[in-house]
Amino acid sequence: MKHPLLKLEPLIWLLFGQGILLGTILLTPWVLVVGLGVPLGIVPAEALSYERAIALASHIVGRLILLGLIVLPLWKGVHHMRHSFIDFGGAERDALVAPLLYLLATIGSVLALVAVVRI
Amino acid sequence: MSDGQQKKTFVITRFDPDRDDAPRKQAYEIPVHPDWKVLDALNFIKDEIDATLSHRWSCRMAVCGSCGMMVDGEPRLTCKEALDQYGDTVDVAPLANFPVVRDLVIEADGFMEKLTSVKPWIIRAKELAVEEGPMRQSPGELEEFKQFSMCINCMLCYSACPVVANEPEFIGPAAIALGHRYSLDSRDEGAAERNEVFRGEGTVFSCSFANECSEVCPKHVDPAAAVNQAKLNAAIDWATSLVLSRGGSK
Amino acid sequence: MIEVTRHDIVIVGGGAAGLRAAIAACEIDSNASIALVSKVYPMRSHTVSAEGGAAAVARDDDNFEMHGYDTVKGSDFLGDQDVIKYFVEQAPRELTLLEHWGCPWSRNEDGTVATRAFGGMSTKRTWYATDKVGFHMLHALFQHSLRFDNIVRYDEHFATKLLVDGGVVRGVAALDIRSGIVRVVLGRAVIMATGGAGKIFPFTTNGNIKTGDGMALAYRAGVALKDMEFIQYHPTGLPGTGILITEATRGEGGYVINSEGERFLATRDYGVGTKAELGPRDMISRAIIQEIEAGRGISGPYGEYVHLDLRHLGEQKIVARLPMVREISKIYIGVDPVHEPIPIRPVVHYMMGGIDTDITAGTSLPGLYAAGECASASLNGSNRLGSNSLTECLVFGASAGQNAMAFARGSSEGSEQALRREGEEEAARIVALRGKQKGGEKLARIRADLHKAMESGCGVYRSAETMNETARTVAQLKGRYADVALEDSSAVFNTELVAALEMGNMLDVAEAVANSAASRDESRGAHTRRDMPNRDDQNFLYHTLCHFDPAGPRLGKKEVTLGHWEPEERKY
Amino acid sequence: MSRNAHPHAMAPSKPGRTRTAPPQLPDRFPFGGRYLAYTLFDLTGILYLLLGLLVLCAVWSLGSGEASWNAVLERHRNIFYLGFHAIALAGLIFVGIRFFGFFPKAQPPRVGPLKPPPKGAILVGLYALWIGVTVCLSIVLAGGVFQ
Ligand SMILES: Cc1cc2nc3c(=O)[nH]c(=O)nc-3n(C[C@H](O)[C@H](O)[C@H](O)COP(=O)(O)OP(=O)(O)OC[C@H]3O[C@@H](n4cnc5c(N)ncnc54)[C@H](O)[C@@H]3O)c2cc1C
Ligand code: SF4
Ligand code: F3S
Ligand code: FES
Repeated sequence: MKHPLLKLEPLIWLLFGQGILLGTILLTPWVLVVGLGVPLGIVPAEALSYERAIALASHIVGRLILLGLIVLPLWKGVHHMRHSFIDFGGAERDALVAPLLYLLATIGSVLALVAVVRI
Repeated sequence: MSDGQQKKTFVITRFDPDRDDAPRKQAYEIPVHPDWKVLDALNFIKDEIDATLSHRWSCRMAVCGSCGMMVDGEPRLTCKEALDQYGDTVDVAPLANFPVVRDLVIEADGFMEKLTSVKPWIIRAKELAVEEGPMRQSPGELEEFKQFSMCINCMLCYSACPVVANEPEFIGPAAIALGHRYSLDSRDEGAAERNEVFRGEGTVFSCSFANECSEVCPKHVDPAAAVNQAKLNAAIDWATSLVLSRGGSK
Repeated sequence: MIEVTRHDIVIVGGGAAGLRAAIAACEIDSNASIALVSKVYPMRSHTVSAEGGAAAVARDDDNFEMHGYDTVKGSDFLGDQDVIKYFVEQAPRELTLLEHWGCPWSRNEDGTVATRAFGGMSTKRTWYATDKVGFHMLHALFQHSLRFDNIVRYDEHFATKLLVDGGVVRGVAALDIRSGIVRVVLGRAVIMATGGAGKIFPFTTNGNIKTGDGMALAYRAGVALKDMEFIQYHPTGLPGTGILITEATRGEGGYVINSEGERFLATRDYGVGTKAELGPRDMISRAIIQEIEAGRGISGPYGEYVHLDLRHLGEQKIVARLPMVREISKIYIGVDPVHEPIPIRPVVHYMMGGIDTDITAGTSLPGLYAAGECASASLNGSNRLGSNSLTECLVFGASAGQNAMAFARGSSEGSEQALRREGEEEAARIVALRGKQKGGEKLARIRADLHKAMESGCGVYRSAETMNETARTVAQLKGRYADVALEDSSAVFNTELVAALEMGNMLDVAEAVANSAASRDESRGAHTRRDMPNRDDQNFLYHTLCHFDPAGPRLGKKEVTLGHWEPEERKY
Repeated sequence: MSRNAHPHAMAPSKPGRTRTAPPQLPDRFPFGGRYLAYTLFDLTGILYLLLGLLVLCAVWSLGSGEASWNAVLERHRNIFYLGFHAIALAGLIFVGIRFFGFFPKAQPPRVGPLKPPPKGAILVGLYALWIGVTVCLSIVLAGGVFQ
């Protein structure tokens, strides 16, 4: 199904690719510490105290990493979901579903930008 | 040799558009020889038991690319696969992901169109004259595309690729590999033209890197590598054309 | 029901010769409509299986004179010398074109095209692309041909008859295998490029499609088949399957050894002199048979054989230069040539003979041209040198394309009505054959009996008795063929019907081979008689012509063009 | 029996000259044999989307003040969140291993005049980067440095 998104496919693919590559690399420590370490008490809770979190996150490097941590996985996520959708027989609906998924990722990306600026 | 008279049953998908509504299965029990390939069994059935069985083959040495079929559910060159690696019952069906013309014969015209669409020939701004003699190409330059020039067009990769199954426009592994092979050739100047094709209707970006194409390729072409390299090149080309068209718009 | 289409020229065959002809025609006139009829998709043509290389002068230490002399000597002086001169001069040009079209020739360090040694060639002049030369050449040609949209392909169309009107060829009738429809494909000239006929023999390097169709079509249309008695046995085929192990193995330095581990080509007198393994094919094949007959063969489940030993070349060289040989040996005979010698025995490989053509690729029938293995331009005489035939496909494919175009320009279209009627008759014949229940003969039986007859009468060594016996058997088989019963009446992709049509063609070709062989009372090149072991230039320095006649073939003679090289004893 | 593929899969642009049977998907698709790994790989898309959204939530909360940040930390102790992160970790490792294995061959032999490093080196580099970044960032996040 030919849709106007085709023109942007290279951009989407680049974001998606980085989502797998950099996204995986960045998410691993995040999940280890924020998702599992601290909640399970393996890592002392002070590590993520509000003050420390703000201090880390408001540094320019911190902001960039956080931006990557949100935007890249979003694109990897929606693009792969689109593939899965097609694999399970949804090719006919792709013209509808693909724009919705990419819209979701775009909104998420804009919000991410706002979120890291606003810290 | 044949005294041992080992037997195997071949469950073959049959379809005759003149008579059958839909494909059906037919079983043949035949004596097999230990040295046989799957194709030898099919030829035995055709010669001795059922002359109505239709399948394509020619070279019987894994180079003409005509004898691809699903053997026990995997796309295989039947002239290359030794029978003894299969059990007492062997299932033979036409290549998956292709319309079936008859029995084990699939529709190949669609593939031929895809192959043509990538402009698989040397493109040069100015054609060379014969008098100029052969171009120079170092062994290193040859190495860059050699692997992708080994494709025998057997289409096994198409019948393994989930994207081919679901997105009819997708150019597909072998054809993209072929286009990419020419773009990598030091004698060629047509990469930009082909990138245009790669970004078009059957876009290379449809490939979800299942890698199944490379898993089943009997010639180790590694089409998955080609397709994904082509993506990067097409993306870079797209990005630069974006910059250029903005910078250079008069 | 038939369908009629019109083109400027019609090419039958999508192998190296047919594709080269099509491209040549496009180069002359990019608006001309060129029909390319092929019974398989062009890249499946048997050119794909050629392994070793294509010959053309390329190095400084080589020249046309040397290539020409090697070829004429290889031919046992039965090659036409004007043709040979033309061929060697055109050869470098044709291989260069292929380079420009993307063929991935193997290279020297400095980027020039690499060449290797080949049997009967006095220097390294065989261009190669590892050991998949035919494959790379065919795909390069096919892919290059895709850029011309005026080539109209009729893929999986089986040509069954040449359509002649007013003494001029006007097209072909072709069965669309896919739909069962017969198409009348008209053109003002026709080129035959249908390849060889190895399938008339049981043990051959040839693929299933090499059934001599084009030869039979021309033969039945009244064109003579020339020098059909010369069947090339390649010394190194795998026992059982007949799959070829390329001569490049010997070009790269491989040894042929007997059961005692002896390099008999070097140690015994088989006429190859110091060339040893690099001698021509006919001599080496005979040497192997003699070794086996002397009890120095090795016996296996598929008969006696000798060994081809590559171990001393080392893994690196084998992988770099002969990857396909290694792959084939492993898959088809379970031997890794890096560690073990490969079992080999002589195998039917190539037809020196074919449709009688001249230096222009033209035939005696106006408008009909032929090139490639189905033609006999008398380049190869009684024995072809390895790596000359791929080049031959290009050189004479190109001239066939050019000359057919020129002919087409000056020719009229012929009466459509008459041609349509001919097409309808042909369609009726085919429909009657399809699924023809009446009859007491089985296709597979006829094939088996043909194979037996050809092997016994037209093998490496022949004698008057066996050849005459074979000729008689073939005549009988033609009678039995008329009584064949078929099972498959479906119109769609009826491969049994195709096989039956092919069988008819094979029988005609076999008839020409056996009868031509029986008429040559001497030994020359690939035609070796036990009862007449010597060459006889006095009486037999001529080409054999075989004409079709429903009552049985008529034989004739044609002068050999000499003039540059004097015939001499062929010793290396 | 296998499911039908897209009815137009591999069909020529002009309708075929005879009636054909529709294309079938390979029998094992989508969960059998090697396809399982592929299908799961694609399905990790959902994990990544959720992870991205969770990080977005967290960062947004961080910007909204201490209370909402602490609420985020509190929520993470919930068994569902913990379970999800455990699965996500497995997914990340699976994606990493599968994709990094493919990555080197997806690099063209040349982009203009630039040649990539040898495939082995790329692979080693990728794993070094992955482990390196994981260790360093984990230490930073866990308070090992920048106290
Ligand atoms: C195993 C092997 C290795 C070889 N190695 C070498 C080598 O190293 N060097 C060398 O010089 N030579 C080699 N040869 C010989 C050489 O490959 C052949 O002579 C040459 O390829 C013949 O090419 P062709 O174009 O004449 O025919 P082919 O390639 O055989 O093509 C014949 C074409 O005609 C078509 N056709 C046939 N009948 C019909 C019909 N009835 N209707 C429609 N179409 C039809 C077929 O579909 C096909 O497209 C080798 C041959 C073999 C078998
Ligand atoms: S890439 Fe491999 S599997 Fe695909 S068509 Fe070519 S040789 Fe066959
Ligand atoms: S299987 Fe298909 S999805 Fe891509 S990597 Fe190969 S083309
Ligand atoms: S018959 Fe040619 S590839 Fe199998």
